[in-house]
Amino acid sequence: MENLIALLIAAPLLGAAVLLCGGRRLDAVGHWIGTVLAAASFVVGVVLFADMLGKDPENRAMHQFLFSWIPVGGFQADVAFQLDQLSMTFVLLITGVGSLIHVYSIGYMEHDERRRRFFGYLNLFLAAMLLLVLADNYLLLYVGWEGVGLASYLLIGFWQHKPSAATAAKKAFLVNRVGDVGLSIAIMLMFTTFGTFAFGPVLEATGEATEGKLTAIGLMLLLAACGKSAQVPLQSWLGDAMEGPTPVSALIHAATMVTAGVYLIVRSADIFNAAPDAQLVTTVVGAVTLLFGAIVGCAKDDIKKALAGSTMSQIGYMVLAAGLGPIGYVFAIMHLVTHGFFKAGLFLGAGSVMHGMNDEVDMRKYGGLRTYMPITFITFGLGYLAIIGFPGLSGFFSKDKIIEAAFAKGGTEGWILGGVALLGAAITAFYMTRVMLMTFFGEERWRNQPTASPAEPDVEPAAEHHGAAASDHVAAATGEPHPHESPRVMTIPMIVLAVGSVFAGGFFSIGDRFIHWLEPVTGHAHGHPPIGAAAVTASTVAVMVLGVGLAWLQYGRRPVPVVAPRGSLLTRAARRDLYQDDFNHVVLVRGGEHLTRSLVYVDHTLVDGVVNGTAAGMGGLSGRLRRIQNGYARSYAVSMFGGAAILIAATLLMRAV
Amino acid sequence: MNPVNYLYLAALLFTIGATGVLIRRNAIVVFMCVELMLNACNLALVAFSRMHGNLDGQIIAFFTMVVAAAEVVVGLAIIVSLFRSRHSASVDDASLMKL
Amino acid sequence: MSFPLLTATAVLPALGAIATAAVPAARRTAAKWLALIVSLATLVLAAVVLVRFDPDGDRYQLTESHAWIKDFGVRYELGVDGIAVAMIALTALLIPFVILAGWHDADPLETGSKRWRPTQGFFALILLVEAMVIISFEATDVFVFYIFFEAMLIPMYFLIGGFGDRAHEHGEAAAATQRSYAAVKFLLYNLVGGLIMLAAVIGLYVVAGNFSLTQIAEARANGTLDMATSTERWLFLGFFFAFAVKAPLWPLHTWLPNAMQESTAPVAVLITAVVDKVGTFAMLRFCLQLFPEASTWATPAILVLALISIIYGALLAVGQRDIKRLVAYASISHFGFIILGIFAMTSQGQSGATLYMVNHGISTAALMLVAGFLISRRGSRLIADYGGVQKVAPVLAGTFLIGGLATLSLPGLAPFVSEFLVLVGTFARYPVIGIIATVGIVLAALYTLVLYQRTMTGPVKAEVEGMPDLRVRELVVVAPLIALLIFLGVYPKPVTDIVNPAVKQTLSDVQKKDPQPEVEASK
Amino acid sequence: MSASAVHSLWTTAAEPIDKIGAPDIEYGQLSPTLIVIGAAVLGVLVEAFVPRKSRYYAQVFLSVVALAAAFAAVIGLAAGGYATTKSGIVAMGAVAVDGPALFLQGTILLAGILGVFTFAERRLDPAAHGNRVDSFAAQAASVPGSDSEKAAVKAGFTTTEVFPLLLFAVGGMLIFPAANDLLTLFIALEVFSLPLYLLCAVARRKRLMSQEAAVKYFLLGAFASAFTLFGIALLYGYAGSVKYGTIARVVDGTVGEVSPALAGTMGNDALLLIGAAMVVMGLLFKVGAVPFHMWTPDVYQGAPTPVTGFMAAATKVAAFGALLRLLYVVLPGLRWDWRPVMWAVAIVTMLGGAIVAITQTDIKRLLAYSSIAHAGFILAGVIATTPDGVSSVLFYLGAYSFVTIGAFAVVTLVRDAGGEATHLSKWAGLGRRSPLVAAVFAVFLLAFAGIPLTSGFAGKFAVFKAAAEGGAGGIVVVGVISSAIAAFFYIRVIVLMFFSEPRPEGPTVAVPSPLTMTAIGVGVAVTLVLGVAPQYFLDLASQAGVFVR
Repeated sequence: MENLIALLIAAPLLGAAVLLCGGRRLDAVGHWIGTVLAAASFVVGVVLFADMLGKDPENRAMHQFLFSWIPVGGFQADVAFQLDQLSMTFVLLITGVGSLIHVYSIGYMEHDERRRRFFGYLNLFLAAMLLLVLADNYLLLYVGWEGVGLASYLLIGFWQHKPSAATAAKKAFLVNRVGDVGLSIAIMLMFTTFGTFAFGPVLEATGEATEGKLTAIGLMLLLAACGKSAQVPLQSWLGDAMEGPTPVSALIHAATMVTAGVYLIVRSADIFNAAPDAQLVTTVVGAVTLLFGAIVGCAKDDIKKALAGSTMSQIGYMVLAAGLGPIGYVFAIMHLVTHGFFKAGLFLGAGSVMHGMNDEVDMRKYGGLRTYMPITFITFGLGYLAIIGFPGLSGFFSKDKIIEAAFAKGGTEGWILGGVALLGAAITAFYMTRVMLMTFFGEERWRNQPTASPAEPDVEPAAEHHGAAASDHVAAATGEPHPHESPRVMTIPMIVLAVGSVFAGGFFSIGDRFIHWLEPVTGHAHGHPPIGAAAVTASTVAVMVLGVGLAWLQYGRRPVPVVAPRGSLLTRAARRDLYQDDFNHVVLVRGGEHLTRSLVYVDHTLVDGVVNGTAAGMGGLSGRLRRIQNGYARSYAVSMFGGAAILIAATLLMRAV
Repeated sequence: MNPVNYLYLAALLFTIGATGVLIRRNAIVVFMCVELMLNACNLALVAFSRMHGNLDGQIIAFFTMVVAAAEVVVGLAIIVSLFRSRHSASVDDASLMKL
Repeated sequence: MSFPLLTATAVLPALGAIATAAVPAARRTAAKWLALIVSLATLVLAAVVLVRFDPDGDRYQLTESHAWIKDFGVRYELGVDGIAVAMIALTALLIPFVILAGWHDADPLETGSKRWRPTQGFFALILLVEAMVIISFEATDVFVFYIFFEAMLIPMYFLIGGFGDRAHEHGEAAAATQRSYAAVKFLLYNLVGGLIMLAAVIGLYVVAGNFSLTQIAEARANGTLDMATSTERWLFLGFFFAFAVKAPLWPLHTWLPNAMQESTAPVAVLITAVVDKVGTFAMLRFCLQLFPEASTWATPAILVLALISIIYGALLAVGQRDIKRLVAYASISHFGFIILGIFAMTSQGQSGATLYMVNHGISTAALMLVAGFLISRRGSRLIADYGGVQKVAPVLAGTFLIGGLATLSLPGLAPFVSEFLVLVGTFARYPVIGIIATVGIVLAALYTLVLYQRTMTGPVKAEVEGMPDLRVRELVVVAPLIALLIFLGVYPKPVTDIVNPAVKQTLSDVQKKDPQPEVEASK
Repeated sequence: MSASAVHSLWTTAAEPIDKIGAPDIEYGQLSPTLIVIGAAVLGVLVEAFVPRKSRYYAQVFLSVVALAAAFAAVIGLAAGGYATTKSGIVAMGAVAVDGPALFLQGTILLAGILGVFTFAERRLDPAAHGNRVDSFAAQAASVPGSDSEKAAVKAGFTTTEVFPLLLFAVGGMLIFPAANDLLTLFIALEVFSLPLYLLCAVARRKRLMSQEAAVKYFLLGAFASAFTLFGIALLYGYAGSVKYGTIARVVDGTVGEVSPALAGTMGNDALLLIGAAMVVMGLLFKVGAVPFHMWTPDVYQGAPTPVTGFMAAATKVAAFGALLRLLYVVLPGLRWDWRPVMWAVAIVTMLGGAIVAITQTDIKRLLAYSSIAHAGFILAGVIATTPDGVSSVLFYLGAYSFVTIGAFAVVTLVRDAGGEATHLSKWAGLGRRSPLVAAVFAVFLLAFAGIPLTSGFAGKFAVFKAAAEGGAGGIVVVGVISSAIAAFFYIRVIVLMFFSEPRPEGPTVAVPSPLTMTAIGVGVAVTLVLGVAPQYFLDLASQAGVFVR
């Protein structure tokens, strides 16, 4: 049975290879090949899942050894897979959501002449992501880790002719590279500490290592997680990543890849358990990010960026949970899964809206669309309810559990973290309601609003801060849009996801199914919040209502101005991602430019100058010495005479001394 | 009389000749100075031969004269041809090639 | 007396060079094909060497030994260990691609007499370089090595100075002057290095009385030959200097950017991917074996220099406006990694370094050759002159991207394996240096992606419009390289298996053991 | 000393006629020299009696045959063991026949043959009035551009005297390294110098420069030989003898019976040191060591190129031979005095030659300076004062002389309207015009630069190795540095030939007769053979490395 594991990865990998090397002749069928292979992988996943359920919880983990990868001395890296409950959870999420989004993309990318390549990239992503979650050692995980990074790079920059897209792609890759440094250092530390970096041995041996080492490893892993999961301080890339086609945003930058960081932390549970400091830092990062993302989400008018902010924030919850240790791991993953459903759904919804609105992304130019695209409205609405944690929907369960766990952490930490989590919940409710209202309710602000020209991805308008070029596009656009519902191939995945986002949470929580399912891998400890679970739940609901209410006051009651008002200081800050990019630009980009420029100068004048200088000096010396050769025989005789004198003197001197 | 004095004389003559070579411009004169140096050598040789009481030195002196004669032949030939083509026997004029 | 396989591997291309040079001026294409066939035959021979080599056998195999110059204590001694085999294989493998890629680079200009045969010369020189490189990988006699180490400068010099990119922003005349400047710079740098090494070689002879690597190393090991510490250090420095120039190690690197910038892409590949490897290879084989103590003595300084090379090269690569210069500085950074790995004195480090030599050869070849195709289309090396190429020439852009990803050592591609091994190997002994070096991978991503973004993405530049995509010949050049990159990235075991024993030997020469992991150490 | 004593001296000298024992001369062992000198005399007669038309052929034939025969004689002697076991001192102690002598004589003779070939080349210049012309003036005596010269050209005169002159020079050179007493040394010096002075003066083109070169060479040469002679005198005064062996014994203090006079002079080291210094100086002048080198560039440039080639090669060989013998046979006892001084000379020579050469613009001057630098390298070997030192120097000289002749022979081929185009700028793009010639010249340059697989490298390695073993590591380092500097200008020429665009009005490359071709061909062949497989010749050199006392 475990021999099937490789098949999980092989299918999409094959797809990628075929589609990318196949050339134009596959343009007609490319998208089908991609989708089928993704689905195939899903099927395999389901089969393995069924098989796994058959076994008793303790020995459900499967292992498949393919071949020895890098054997050098004590450094033994294998290509081997490990499929336990944790991996299985991800496999199903990835392949499932992945397949849905493949289907959706068939419709969404219909008019793009490079659709084949798009599906190739998607398959590549699936393969890499599966490798990431199936690897049985950190080095192989690293391969998947960078692999998804590459896929994300390719997909964000899919419309490469748009400078903004190319830049965003590059930015994403670079920021992730910073995280990767963390991962590679972590692996090196493991190697020098344990002599191996395979999950099993490392996690067993944690007891023998010093806490200092473990803390270091933990922090390095956290750094990696921050990069991949867009956590502060490495979150800056996610917003720009929305330059990519919407399905990409849904799959990679909402449902799966960005959650890899959480996977990494949970996977390394034992290390973190043994390194409290690392855990603390993790929780802090999570808390900060969930506020950061939420605040940013409140201010964005670009629907995708708003959702991106929310993604950031939700992952913040997961990281927070993961940082809480055994009391949080399970809920982190659970929230991850539910989030995978509803956030993917929301993005697909957003995509569908844009599809109907000539790829307009500015919510201020939406409004009252519920009548025009009912299915989108309903699915999106369900996703919305899920994410704000409307009782009974999946988001409610998962998020509530996390907040509980945060309080359960105990001590002031517990209070602070819990408080932050609650606040986050409120803000979430606020900005999601805002999105909802601005998009589907209120007056139809898109009337006699020239927006972007028909669904030509080439001219997909760049987000507002991309300035002149984008506004030209808008100006050049033709007439007002004619909102319409998307084709079935797009709506069906949305419906499926909506269903998921409604019931998943309940399904997992009833009888603590999910806890029992993951416990053997991650371990679980029941957290007891100081104020009691019920109270927490109550307050969660309360703040949610509060948030919704505020949002309605702001955007529901009075009309939304088409042109964004200047807004408060905070708003403006939030629009500019709390100036984080500006900081990067000034400090890193500018500084780097200066550094390189000065180094180029140094290399040319100093390092090279010394050499050329020596040569020039030689020439000069030669030129001067030449003068002695003045052509007069008598001066030659003088030099001979002098020479003879010196010779004699020297000889005599030698004898004297 | 102490034969060493002859050596001093020889050294003196040699130096005079060398100085002449260094300071005189006319090729012929320069050449004559060289001859002077050779003869200084002869004097030294003869003196030494006298001191050591063997004939080698004097024999060398004869050879030197022959050599000097040969040098005169060659030297004059060259100098004269130079003079004819330049109408000047100054060694300083002959400085086409330098540096 | 068995068939002198190693000699044959080196002599074949040499003869091929002579034959190619002899082809009459009119029969240019014939010369090209001849050169290509010879290089392929050499590849076959190299493959035979690879097969005949037994990783678990003696240290040096397929040895040959004949008297050569008795008075200098020189014997014609050849022999290969795992490292050498890998390098020979790399060389023999790359040359056909170099030749194929340079197919039209040396078609004669109008000037010159009927007897002027640049094309024949070009390919003959390439083969000559191959011959000399191969034999210097094979030589186990210091003198023999030195001779070819020096002699290979001459053909390289003519290749750099004699053949450059046709189009040049300042016209052909300026190109010629810059070319000869680059060529002279290349030659002088390396000649100075070589001459200083010559002094050391002579010194070695005075101390040891012969040049046989095996004999000297043995005598060093069993103490029959003991050098004064100072002597050993001076000799070591003499050798190392030459290799550091060739490698090139900061601050002796400035010849490389000029050389690579001015020469045609295939020649540039020849420089970094093949010739420079002799330098790093020689560090492993000669510096460490002949002067173990001195090597350990110098290690800290060398590591720092290597570290500087890594960061410095990468930063400068970021700052370049010229595609080829950028690749050159990237190479400097990579050579930093190689040297770091060699002097980390761990099995991971040195195996990684060896692997790195191979992988860097292949990846640079891929990137540089594609860049060459690009440049030959637009006739400019300036990054600013490109833009949106992926729109008009997707395949070219794709291969270029893969080459770039290999350069930034993306996992799954060959360079990742070696780079990570080097880093781990370094980290195991010198954690701080290892960590700083890791920063290099971010910078690598930076310069590669910036290069790709500026040239390939964005709106299509007017001059780029209608740029043809890769032709068949060009695809034939690139595709195998990329395939190899992927294969060695997924399954490098064949190479490591050959290299590891040799590395173990080298480590035992310098009396170093891999540091124990703490957990076991604590037990 | 009293008059009677002097008288007794005379009377002892004058014995009855019948008692004079005729000196016994080993004609066999002197045969090389005798053949050449004899041929030279014959050559003079040829000038006198053979009709002008056939003189050229007669002279060329005579010279080649003579030199070849002499070479054969040398080989015969060497084969006969006179280089090793039977080596000895002949002609009443005047001449030593031993390994170094024979090796160098062989080298000189080969150089001489090639020299004759280049002298005899008549295809380079366009024929004047239907008469083939060579590089020498139609009538050296007549003023350049004068009617008499025009007449001479019209009449098809040629200066065939150059061949006997060359033979005389070779004869002198053969004796020079073999001379075993100071008198012979001096005579040999003059015998090969005087013809060279003349040969320098007889260029067909650029006669003024040629004559100037001759004058400078002559005056400075005479000046130098005066110094040598005075040095000889002092040494004689010190040791009371001019025989190398005796002087050496006196220096070591191992002389047999010591006459009171000798005892007196022996005590006076000043005589010895000054004398030695002055003799050595004369030899350093001939090898062109700094600071006695200044004649070299001018003479090399001014002299007819074939002469320059021959001179550059053969003179160095002969002079270094003599220097070696002097230092190793006569003055080994003084080693500790002269070694440091020679160190200094070697260093300044290497560096000076290399540095000044960088900025040269005339190919002949360039080669002149390079020859100075090479003199420095060879001195490094001389300093070693080991048998290896001797053999390395011998090998270097052998290798160097062929490269030099070949290089200058190539220079004769590159011509424009004004004769040879020696200005570097005219060599631009030569590689495009005539790749073969350029390639050949490049080979020579690389050999000069000491690139491996050329004879230059083998030689350089040999001398440096010897020096290092002799404990002169410092010299090796300096030598290495200066060869790096030197490499720069050799490369400059290569760059010029191959990488610069040819000038439209650039020079043409004359197609030479087989004579020059042979000279060049042999040069290339030797350069490569000695580079790739030097062992045989190294053996030869090391066998020949022992001086007879």
